[in-house]
Amino acid sequence: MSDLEVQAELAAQAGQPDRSGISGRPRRFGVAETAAGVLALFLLTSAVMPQLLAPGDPLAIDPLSAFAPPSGAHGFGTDESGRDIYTRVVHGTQYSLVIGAAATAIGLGLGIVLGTLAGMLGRVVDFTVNRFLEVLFAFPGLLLALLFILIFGPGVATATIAVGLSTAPGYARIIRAQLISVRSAAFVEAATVLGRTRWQILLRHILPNTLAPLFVLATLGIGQAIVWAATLSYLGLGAEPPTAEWGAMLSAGRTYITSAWWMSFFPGLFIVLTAVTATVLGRSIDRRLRHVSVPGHA
Amino acid sequence: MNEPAAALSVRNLLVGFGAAAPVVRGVSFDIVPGECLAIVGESGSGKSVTARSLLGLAGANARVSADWLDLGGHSVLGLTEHAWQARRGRDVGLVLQDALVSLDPLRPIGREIADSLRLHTSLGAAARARRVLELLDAVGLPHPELQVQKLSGQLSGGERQRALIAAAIALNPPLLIADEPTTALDVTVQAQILALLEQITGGGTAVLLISHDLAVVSRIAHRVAVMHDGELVETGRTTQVLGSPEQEQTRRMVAAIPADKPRGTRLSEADTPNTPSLPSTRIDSSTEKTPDGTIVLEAIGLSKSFRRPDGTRQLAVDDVSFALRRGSTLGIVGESGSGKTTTARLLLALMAPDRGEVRVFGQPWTTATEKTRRGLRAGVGAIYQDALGSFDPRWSVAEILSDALGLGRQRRAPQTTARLTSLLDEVGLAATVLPRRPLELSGGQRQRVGIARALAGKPQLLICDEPVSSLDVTVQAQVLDLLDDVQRERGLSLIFISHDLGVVAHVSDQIAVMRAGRIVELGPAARVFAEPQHPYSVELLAAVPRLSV
Amino acid sequence: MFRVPVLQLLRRVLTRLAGAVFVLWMVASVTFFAVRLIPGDPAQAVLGGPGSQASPEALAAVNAQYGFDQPVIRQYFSQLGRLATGDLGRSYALNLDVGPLLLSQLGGTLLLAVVALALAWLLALALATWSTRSGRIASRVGSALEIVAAALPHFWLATSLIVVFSIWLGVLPPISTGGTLGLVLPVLTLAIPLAGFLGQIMRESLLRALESPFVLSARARGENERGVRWIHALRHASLPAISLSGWAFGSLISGAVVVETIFARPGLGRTLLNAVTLRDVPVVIGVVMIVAVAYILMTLLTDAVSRLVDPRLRLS
Amino acid sequence: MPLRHPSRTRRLLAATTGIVALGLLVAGCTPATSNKPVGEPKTGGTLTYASGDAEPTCLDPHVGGNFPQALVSAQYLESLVSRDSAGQIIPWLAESWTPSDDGLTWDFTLRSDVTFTDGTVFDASAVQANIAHLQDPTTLSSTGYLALGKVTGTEAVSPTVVRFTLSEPDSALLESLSQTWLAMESPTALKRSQDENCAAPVGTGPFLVESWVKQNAITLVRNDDYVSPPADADHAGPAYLDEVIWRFIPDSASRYAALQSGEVDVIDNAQPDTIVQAEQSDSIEHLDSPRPGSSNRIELNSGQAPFDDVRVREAFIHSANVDDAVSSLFQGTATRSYSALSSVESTAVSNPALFDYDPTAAATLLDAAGWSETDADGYRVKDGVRLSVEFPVSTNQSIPAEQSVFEQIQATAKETGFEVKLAPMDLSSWYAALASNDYNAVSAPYTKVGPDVLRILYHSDSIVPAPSGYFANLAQVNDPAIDELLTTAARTADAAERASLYADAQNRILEGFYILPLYDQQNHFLLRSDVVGLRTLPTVAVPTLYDAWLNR
Repeated sequence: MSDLEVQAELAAQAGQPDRSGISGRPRRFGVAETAAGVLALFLLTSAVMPQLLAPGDPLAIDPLSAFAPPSGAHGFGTDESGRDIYTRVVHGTQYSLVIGAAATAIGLGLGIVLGTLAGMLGRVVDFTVNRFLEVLFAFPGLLLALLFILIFGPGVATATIAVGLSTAPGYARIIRAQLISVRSAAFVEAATVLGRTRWQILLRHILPNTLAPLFVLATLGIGQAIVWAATLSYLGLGAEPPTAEWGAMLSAGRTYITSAWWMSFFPGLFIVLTAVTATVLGRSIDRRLRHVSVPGHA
Repeated sequence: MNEPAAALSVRNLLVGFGAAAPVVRGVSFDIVPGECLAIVGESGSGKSVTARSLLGLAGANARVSADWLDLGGHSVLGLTEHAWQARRGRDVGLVLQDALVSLDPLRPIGREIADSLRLHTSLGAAARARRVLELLDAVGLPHPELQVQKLSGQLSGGERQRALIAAAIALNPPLLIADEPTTALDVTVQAQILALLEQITGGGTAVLLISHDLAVVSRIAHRVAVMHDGELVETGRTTQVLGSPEQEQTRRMVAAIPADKPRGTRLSEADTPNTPSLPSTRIDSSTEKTPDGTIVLEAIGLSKSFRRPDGTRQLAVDDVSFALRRGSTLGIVGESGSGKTTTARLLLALMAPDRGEVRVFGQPWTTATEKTRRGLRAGVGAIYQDALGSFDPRWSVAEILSDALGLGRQRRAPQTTARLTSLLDEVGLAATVLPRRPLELSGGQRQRVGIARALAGKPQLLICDEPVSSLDVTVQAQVLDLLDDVQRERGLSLIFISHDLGVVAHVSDQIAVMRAGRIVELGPAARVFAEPQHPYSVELLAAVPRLSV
Repeated sequence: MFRVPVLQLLRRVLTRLAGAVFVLWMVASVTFFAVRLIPGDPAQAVLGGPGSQASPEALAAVNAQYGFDQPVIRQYFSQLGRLATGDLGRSYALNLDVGPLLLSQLGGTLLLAVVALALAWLLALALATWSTRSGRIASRVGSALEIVAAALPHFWLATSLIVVFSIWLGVLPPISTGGTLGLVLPVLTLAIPLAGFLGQIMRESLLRALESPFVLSARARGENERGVRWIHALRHASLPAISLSGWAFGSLISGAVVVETIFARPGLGRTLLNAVTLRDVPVVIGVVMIVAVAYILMTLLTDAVSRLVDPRLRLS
Repeated sequence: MPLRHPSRTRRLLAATTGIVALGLLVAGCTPATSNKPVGEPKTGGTLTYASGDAEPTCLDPHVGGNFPQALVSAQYLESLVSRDSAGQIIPWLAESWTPSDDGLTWDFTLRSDVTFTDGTVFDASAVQANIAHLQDPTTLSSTGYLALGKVTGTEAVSPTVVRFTLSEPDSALLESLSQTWLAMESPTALKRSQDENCAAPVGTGPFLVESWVKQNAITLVRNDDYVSPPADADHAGPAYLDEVIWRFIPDSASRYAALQSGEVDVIDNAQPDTIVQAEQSDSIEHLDSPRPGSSNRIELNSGQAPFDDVRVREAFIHSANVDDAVSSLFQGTATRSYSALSSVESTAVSNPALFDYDPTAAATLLDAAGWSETDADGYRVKDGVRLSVEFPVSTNQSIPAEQSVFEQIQATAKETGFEVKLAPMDLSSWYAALASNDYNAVSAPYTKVGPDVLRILYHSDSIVPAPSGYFANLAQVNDPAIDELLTTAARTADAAERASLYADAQNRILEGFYILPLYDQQNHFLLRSDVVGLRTLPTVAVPTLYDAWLNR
């Protein structure tokens, strides 16, 4: 199992009908979901219209007010060049979200290709792809990413691709398992009995039922991708200052950790909040997708 | 009936969860030692909640109250969890349905059985081990010394259930509560377990039997209490309740039992809310049915084997041959592992036989390519045990049915709606289910949608694999009636596969009895049911749940 | 009862072994050809990188010594041959044989990973047990803790721990140079996020087990809460977490890269990161191979533990 | 090659790619001693030193020759001569030296009472063996090899007198020999394989290498037979400390935290904010010892557009607000420099007037140079080309504060219309960018004792790349007058004349606006207050633990 598979498994469990069997009603929005929703709204606004939340220039320096602790004027304090950290964190959202989304898209895309190959094209391909995945799994995530960066050089683009690559085997395995379980589902046989062709079955039953859960998976994956990408930035292999990317801000701030904790605290906080938001929302969406409304009684 | 010696005495039991309305209301009964009382009810009637409340296991958020609740003469109302722990296993034992999950699958059964001894006695390990062997012997498990180390997964269903009973009676509790103890079992095994429970009752233990199946409990219960919607609607001696039921619910349940009812007899009452349009005039039309002798489906020497995990091959279907004539029903009956489901899949050409072939409407079927077969598929419908699983979970009823009608998934066109409504009408469903997904339907509704889907292509042949096995008995009755109706209306030929000889006998013209992949007996239903030839058929017949009144 | 015929056992062992060798071979091959794509002249890397003022003669000498002038396919096979005999080659940058170098680094990383894994298990178990028995609020709190823990980036957590425990409280050393005390913060850094993951899956499966019929049966026999948990439920709850431990180990190795660097702790992770920035190809391949071997062994181990905990696996 | 190996926290690892330095001549110095001894020195104890530099791959500084090697090897190796804090060359293993009149032979008289820690006697043949080792191509020496460029041979005149023969006069010879990269090692030990010698070089120093656990620590123990401190040492006889543990903690925050918690006693590469904190703390002392050689400065590539135009170079210099950047980022720990040379070099020429922040003047200059148009983004344009400055930044060599200085320069230069494109990159990519001439500005400080560093950095010969593609004259100064001044100075023995030649050369460099000086090469140490007597050697500014003792 990979962390993705854990996430998928947990989402699936959370999506199952209430185990107590007493209340089959899907819960209304809980505290966590509401909070996650508000945060997601904030993050999306930050990414799309950062000026709305933080009208300043994230790159504007002001050497005379460098290292200012959080205050009324600078809610999150300022950095070594007097840049406003709140402004930078808000403007940095787009980088982190784009990196997270792009990495997830790459991982998911590769995963879909590999998983579909393995799940659809018969035993030989399945065997080959499986062995290939096994090999990829022998490289723990960061190792694969480091190797990739070693070859193609550091930078935002390579870091994004590297994170995508290292998550691909996890996605591939989930997709393959999902495909195989859907392929042998009773409703697929029922479609055969109704005289549907292979292609009709593939397009109308197997693919929709395999790919729909991926939306949830992608939401969950974005959180982890952001954490990984930030780690690479932190190691100096991703985004570079003065870009307001959170990982880069955090690593820049770490230098001053003993004198200016706010420089690394707030970017880190946003990384964690984003990842948590993604997890909570992913599970919530999943639950809602499964529970269209109250299941009836037998 | 408030005898002083009652093993269990309950007055006005009320159980609720959270703030919701109580799910068990005003339940009162007593059981004396050596007596077997059965509480019978359908799913959701509150019978299991009642059973668990009697052990203090209704759950943390349960509200339990009663005028009194005496176990062995002592009140157990408001006992602390700690005090309950001392009583459970010692004063009362519990046997649950399906021992595969009711015994810890990770522990040897010997350990599970010894647990009660460990918790409530000061016996040493050796003494406990001896007692476990005695218990296994007492519940009729052969070679106890070989069995104690086995996991529940290594035992057969019957062996497991015996082990579970052994665990429950380890300390000879005066009261044994058995909650659906035979439900997942084959009929022959079911009969054995019932015999065991009867024997335990004979030994002076009070047994509270919980079941959905009147026929099952009628064999051993001295008294029956019928539960409906959280209340006991009728209580009395078994013969009396089943022989001359006074209440509506009881009557309906008794009527729904298919065994010994002639072909074509209605099992359900026509005015059930789900079947508003069923014309009752068809009840006595059975004699009009005239099979014309054309063979619509023929199995010729079918064989199919599978690889076992250890590499050897298991013959699942072994040289099976039969023929189905137009307008008739062939019932295939067998216990689990007899190969009946594999046969169904072969008949549907979902897998290819190793040897032999299936011909449909006189044309090659299993030997044809899927492409040529596809042309014939419309004539062959199928109904599955797991109706829910046979629907794409993303599709609504409207989508499922319009797809089956070959109209694609568009739902808006008026003529589509008209055809859907008439199709639903035929299976006794209202058009209100159209926008819903299968997950939102009840079990009976799902199976009706399944039948509607099978009928959509105007088939001449229906293959039904355990179509009613997971349904409550009254719902089962409705579905069986429905199948009977559509067969008549459309002149369908049916293959009806079930583990329940009673059901099969009720619906079939011909019966094939399968065992270990082979057909051991094949003949007209009436004859097989009346004078079975093969010893296995005799055994099956003997085990069929019927009302023994 | 669970005796498996010797031949069958042998067959299984051989299959696993063949699988392991295949994976290692592929890992070596992928890495070998991947590093061919690395821009730059390996001979210059040997001589100290592009900043050095290596003479053409020295470059030629190095090319001959390391075989860089051979055809790629020949280098590939000689590399495989060396790997097969356990020879991981010589580091370009460190001027050392890779095998002994990595062997000396392996212990520290393994200790870190194993202790972190054990602690993560303990934390997850404690949290799962507490939050499933102390009511609705506890369950919510437990779940929230787990989700947040799983989202914590190692580097941020490490920094925060140093600030709190070394700088503010001054109770734990911020570097890890061998003492037991120095192991505390690195282990916590690795264990907390992992405990979040393990805890989530353990809690779910614990709840599932607690609601299963066999637990009801056990309660009906008079089993107390402790017995229900320790004899029945936790064993079931630990199964998915055990099979997750193979992945967990891999993620710990990833985490070790960050943690060893921050806590100045000798180990494979720090060596790897150094080697990557120095483009020290033999060391990178060496680390990759060792991690692959460790991963395979860990997978075998988790399989074995799973079979130990779940006797059903021994039957099939 | 640049010698800076600061620990970039964010880079976490300072790479050690082959590095070089050389130097000559005498220069003035500021004293650098930790604190006044309190009471009688105590013998004993273990001192733990935490370096932010990358761990050396070889403890023998003859091999390669970079600053991390110098830091540690100064504890167990000693040179023929040293330099005092006034910049005068003083005796060490050599008691005295005499150059011939033509400057082509030098006789060094050696101490006769010194033995290496393996028992080998230190004598003329030992010196010969060391010179031969440095000049042997298979040693792969860079720094030492270049420093001995003019030495053609050695001769043992007597066991205690060794003669160096030169191809031409070398006014930097003594400064070169004072550097730790040219320290003396036991000839017996040098005969071992390079692997063995790298693991434990044998010298005459106050400590000897006991063990080296790779990626963890080097353990040094006291040399009880030690007799040869340099002339400016505080005491005679063996060192006070029993043992020194030499660790590598690349992460600056961890390093400082380790010092705060007392896990370590001394750290190097201290970051500005921690220095400020330390100065307010009673338990931690600060030791500032700028490195010799060049100052830290931005070099403007005069070899290609737009900086081939002196007006554009001058405009850039006036457009950059360096003072504010340095004061905010270094918080008073670094002093602004206006010189090509380090302030420890007495020959350094400083000219603040040339480097003031004056955007108006910069704008006028750009207009005059033809960059009069402005595009939508506010950048200057000429013939449709934007006024862009490619500025590759080595993340290994520039500490975070310095990178922030560049960012602030980027921001202020933008106001005048320069588009500064900062490109942080790892060392390999950085070298590659320089080698392929893909830069307009770069910062590449160079450590070497004495002003001869100017010849390496600004002589047109240095534009010719080495086989690896690297060249030291990154400003691509190609001025025959400067070439002439530097060549002559290198051959001039007379100190005053030499100094005046170097002053002329520096003035031409500064006035040509080839460089934008920032500050000295920062070299800050922080130590626990109970570490007494620690000082840096005034040669290459590495600490020596010989006089250090623990007041606890």
